[in-house]
Amino acid sequence: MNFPLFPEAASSMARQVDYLYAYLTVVTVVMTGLIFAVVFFFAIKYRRKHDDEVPKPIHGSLVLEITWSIIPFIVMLSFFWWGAQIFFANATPPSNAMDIYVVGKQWMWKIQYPGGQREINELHVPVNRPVKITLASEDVIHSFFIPAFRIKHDVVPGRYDTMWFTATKPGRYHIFCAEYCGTEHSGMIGWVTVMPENDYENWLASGGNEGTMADQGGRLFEQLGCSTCHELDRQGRCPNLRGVYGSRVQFTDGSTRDADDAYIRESILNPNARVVQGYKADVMPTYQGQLSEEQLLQLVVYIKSLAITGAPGVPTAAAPAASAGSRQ
Amino acid sequence: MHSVPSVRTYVTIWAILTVMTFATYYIAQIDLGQWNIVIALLIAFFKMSLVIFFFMNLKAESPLTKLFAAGGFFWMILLLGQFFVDYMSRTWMPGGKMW
Amino acid sequence: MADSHGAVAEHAEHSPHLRHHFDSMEQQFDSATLGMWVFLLTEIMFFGGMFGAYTVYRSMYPEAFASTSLHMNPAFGAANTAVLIVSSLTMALAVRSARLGSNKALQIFLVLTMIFGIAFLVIKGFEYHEHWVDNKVPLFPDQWHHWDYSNDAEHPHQAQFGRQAQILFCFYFFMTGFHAVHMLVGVGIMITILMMARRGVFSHKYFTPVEISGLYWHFVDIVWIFLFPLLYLIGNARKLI
Amino acid sequence: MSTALQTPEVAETPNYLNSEYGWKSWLFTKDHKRIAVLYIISITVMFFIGGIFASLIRVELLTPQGDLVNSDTYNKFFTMHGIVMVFFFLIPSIPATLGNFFLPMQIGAKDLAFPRINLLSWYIYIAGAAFALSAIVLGGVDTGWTFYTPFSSTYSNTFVITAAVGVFIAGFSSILTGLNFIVTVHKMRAPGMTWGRLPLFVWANYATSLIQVLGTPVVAITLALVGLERAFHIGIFDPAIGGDPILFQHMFWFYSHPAVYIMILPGMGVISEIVTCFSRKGIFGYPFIAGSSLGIAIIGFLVWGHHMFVTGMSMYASLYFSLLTMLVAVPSAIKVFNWTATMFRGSISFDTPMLYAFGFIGLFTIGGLTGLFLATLGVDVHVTDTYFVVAHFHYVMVGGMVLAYLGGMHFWWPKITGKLYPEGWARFAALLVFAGFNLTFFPQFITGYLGQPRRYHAYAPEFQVLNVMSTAGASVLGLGYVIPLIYFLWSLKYGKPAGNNPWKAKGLEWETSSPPPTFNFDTPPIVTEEAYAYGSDSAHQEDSHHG
Repeated sequence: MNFPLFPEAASSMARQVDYLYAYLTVVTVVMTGLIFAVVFFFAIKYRRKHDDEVPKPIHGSLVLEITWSIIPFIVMLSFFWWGAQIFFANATPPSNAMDIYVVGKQWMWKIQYPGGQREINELHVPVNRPVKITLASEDVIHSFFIPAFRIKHDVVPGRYDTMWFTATKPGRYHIFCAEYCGTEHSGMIGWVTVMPENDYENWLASGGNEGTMADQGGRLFEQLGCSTCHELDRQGRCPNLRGVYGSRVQFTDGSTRDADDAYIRESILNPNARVVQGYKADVMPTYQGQLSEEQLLQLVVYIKSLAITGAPGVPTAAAPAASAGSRQ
Repeated sequence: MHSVPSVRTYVTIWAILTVMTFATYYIAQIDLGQWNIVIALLIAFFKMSLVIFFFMNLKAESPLTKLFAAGGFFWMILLLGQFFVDYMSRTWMPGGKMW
Repeated sequence: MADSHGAVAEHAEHSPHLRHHFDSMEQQFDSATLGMWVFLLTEIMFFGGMFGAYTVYRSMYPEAFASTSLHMNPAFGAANTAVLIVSSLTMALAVRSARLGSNKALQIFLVLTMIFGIAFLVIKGFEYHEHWVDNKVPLFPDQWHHWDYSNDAEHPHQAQFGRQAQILFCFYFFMTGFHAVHMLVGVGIMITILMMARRGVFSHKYFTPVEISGLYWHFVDIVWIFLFPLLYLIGNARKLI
Repeated sequence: MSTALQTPEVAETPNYLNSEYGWKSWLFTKDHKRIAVLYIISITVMFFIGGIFASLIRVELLTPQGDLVNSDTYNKFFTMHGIVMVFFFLIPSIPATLGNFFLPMQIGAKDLAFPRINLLSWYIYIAGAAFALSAIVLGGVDTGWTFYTPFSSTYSNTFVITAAVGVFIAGFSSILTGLNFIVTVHKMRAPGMTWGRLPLFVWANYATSLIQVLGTPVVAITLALVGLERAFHIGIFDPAIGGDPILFQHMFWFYSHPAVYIMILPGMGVISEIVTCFSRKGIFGYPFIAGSSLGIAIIGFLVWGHHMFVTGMSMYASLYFSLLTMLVAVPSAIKVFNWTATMFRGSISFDTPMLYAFGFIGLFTIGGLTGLFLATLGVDVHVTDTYFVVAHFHYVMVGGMVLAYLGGMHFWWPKITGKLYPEGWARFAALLVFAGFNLTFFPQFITGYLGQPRRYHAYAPEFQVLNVMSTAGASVLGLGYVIPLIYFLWSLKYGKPAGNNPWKAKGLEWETSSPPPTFNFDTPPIVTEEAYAYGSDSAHQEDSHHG
């Protein structure tokens, strides 16, 4: 019967994590082996020969104490340094990563592609192309875990989290929910399928008849009446959203921040938390509780699309396949 | 066991505390921006010190007791400080760019 | 907690109050005092957890906290601070009387402390009642709709912060509630100490329970000294906006 | 069990067991030794309750499909295993039993500073346990012992509040024990018992007490907030009103990380006692072991964020907590090295307590080093929330703490009861525990790295082989726990008299009779030498301490 010691390594990061893990394991084995050996050796060599022997006391040695404090600490600092490198690489998606949106919900993963395709518990990604996953939760904390890629991130309700990877090997790998989330926690599992580029284009082309995510978001934008104010209105009650995404926004209290996914989300759900300079509070109603996380993401993608080309829906007007790849 | 402070000391401390209470109440009505909360907390810390050192007579207690009293506040600062290691730095990384 | 070093002694050696496992009255007194300070350490961290969470949310939603704080009545808060400080004075004087062995003065000051303590709770009760009438108590917000921070003619600025207002009100009720529980316990301790004083338990040689009850009482006072500005005064100046 | 203790064989000398009889003399006792015995009985009951849940978990995990119980029941199993073991066994285990019994004796005191508070803390513990057990009987809890919001505050449909109240109450038992120890160590030491002469078990318990006093109130208030949020729907962790569930984790781990040091530090203290006694040699580097206990207690409060690297906490905070976690490993390493060095040129016997100490040193080393995997950011992302964490935690808590507890129980059993346990059986059980433990938990490191998430009712079939090994090991481990229970009870009636100092150990507790008299010492001890003065002039002259 065979079982592996390492899970399959199918992302650009996986081997690096494995090397660090191997380094840690070697240090652990050496240290443990050393302690075991010394304890065993002492126990045998200095075993009690007769019942009333009393060995000479030894009080200690400052040199030894300092040695066995400093050396382990230096070794541990190397763990820290190496680990931090990987951690930050993990946290910094390349700018050309393609977006995929994942919503965790008791007990399933809902996956949306910019091209409008949707899946449950199945994630399809192309090989050798960086993929950035935006994570949202409808209810409790979940954790999106792909062992073969050595990555995991909690999915916390009320905010967006992101993770990224570059799959390097076609195949099917586990998706697990790693943060306990209720009764069917162990059933909140799925598969990620890594496909060669051409297959992936074909796969994308076979789905997504509801239009791209930006299209879907654009429709919502109309239905919810956002457009009457944020697009058509010329009275200056609310900011026009064209070109907002990615820019630096200034607020009434003087603070500024980049308009990113989290900011768009906050503005929809809690419009008065930060009011843009030159506008008034209490003009926009809150949409808390009226939108699912998936719809929110569609709106975010729509508003993002306004920043890219200045026209709704344009970047995804071509074949869905191209859209997924060309997001810059 | 300990020296007993005089009634006059206690009443003086009380008077200062009461004045401070009204001071903090009225200063809060003036808009000093961020400074409002700073001043309010400084006054609160001052009042606390008076209560601890005089009413609770910490100044006459042993160094050990002083150490424990200080330890309590140190640990509370530890709690708050490390919350803010997270919360202060959460906004530091737009786009996740590190070094 | 405070009543543990009680008057009932089992082994009479030097003093009837010396418990068998201590060598001297001084050791016993020091142990009790240190024990109380260590207990206060625990109390600091107990309230510290709440203060910590409060600080985090205040830094997240400063505007919401400022404008929600307008719903608090600082006059009540200030009055209560004053009342509590007076009670701390009488408590300190009670301990002083006990140290000097003046049993009569001790009893008078204990009664005064108790009265001010109860006065604090009564004022607090009026305040809670006011919040209840104004539908500011966020109890079962999803079912009863028994709270409403929005349609408030007096504070139009408030409308925007409904949800975060709920957070501040939660803190308000948790923190003042736990504080009031401590006050209630304190009044209970006062009653116990008073009854012991009436039985003539205390003298200038033995006043440990009075001493450590005093420490507890002053601590509860200190908590309020911080609650007052943090809950009542963070938004007042913004009335002008 | 308790009846056996109430009617011991008539001993010649008056002692704490035969000074009074009847259930009242136990339930209203203020003697720290009797209270310790009450604690031993109660935590043993809780340990076996938690153990039953553990066995049920392991049986369910024999097969990848969730076929023994449904997922809801399984979730309740691991939750109640965690709650019972962590809050009602591990945290009180050594301090409330062996600490309660021996801390006053080791410093030459007649009792703890506040005997009535000591008894009160046992009643509080029982009240907390009653709540926790009633939560189990009523239908269970399914939040995991970590009570993460918003699942615990909003989504779970189980008896969360009852369990949280139980933990809240038990917290105060822990606080009061800590308070009692701190004051006792400061104020009740015998003449000559300077800080530099304190036995290391006392140092360890003192450090533990600081954590108990400073940390426990924070988790108490946190659970109170969760309970209020759940009961009245007023809350501060609910993301729907702008609350931050991650703040709950900060507040929870502010206590619950130092709490693992509450569990392990007293165990380290026990090992220091055992290693010196059975090497018959003073401890190597006394000031470093003593200081490292305090160091662990303090630095332990600075590292909690390493539970939260993947939660969306700020990256800079992750960096900070990762670095400090490396720092806390140093004092732990110092202890291991010093214990090993103590054996150098010693006179080492292989009595049962020493076997447990060998086991502890080895398993704690593995547990500690695998902790560094979890502190290393890049690796933690992969292994956190997998069986790797489960394995690491159990290596420290079972391989470390439980072995130390069993070692301590064997070491001091002759003093507590005045009886010897059967040495052969005890050695056999110790080996069984060691073997069973490793078979149970070592495979979990591998399944963890392979990616099996924890708290899974059904798992991917490729993990089955390792899980079967785990379950097989667990049955061996279970047997290893039952055997000591049997022979300890047996020894109460049939055990040979122990004598005052069967191990020829140093320390004040060995200078009084076994079982000790009610006030511990017939003549108040005066201390004239360092701790563990084996081989000094006064060794073997037991009366030299009675000044």
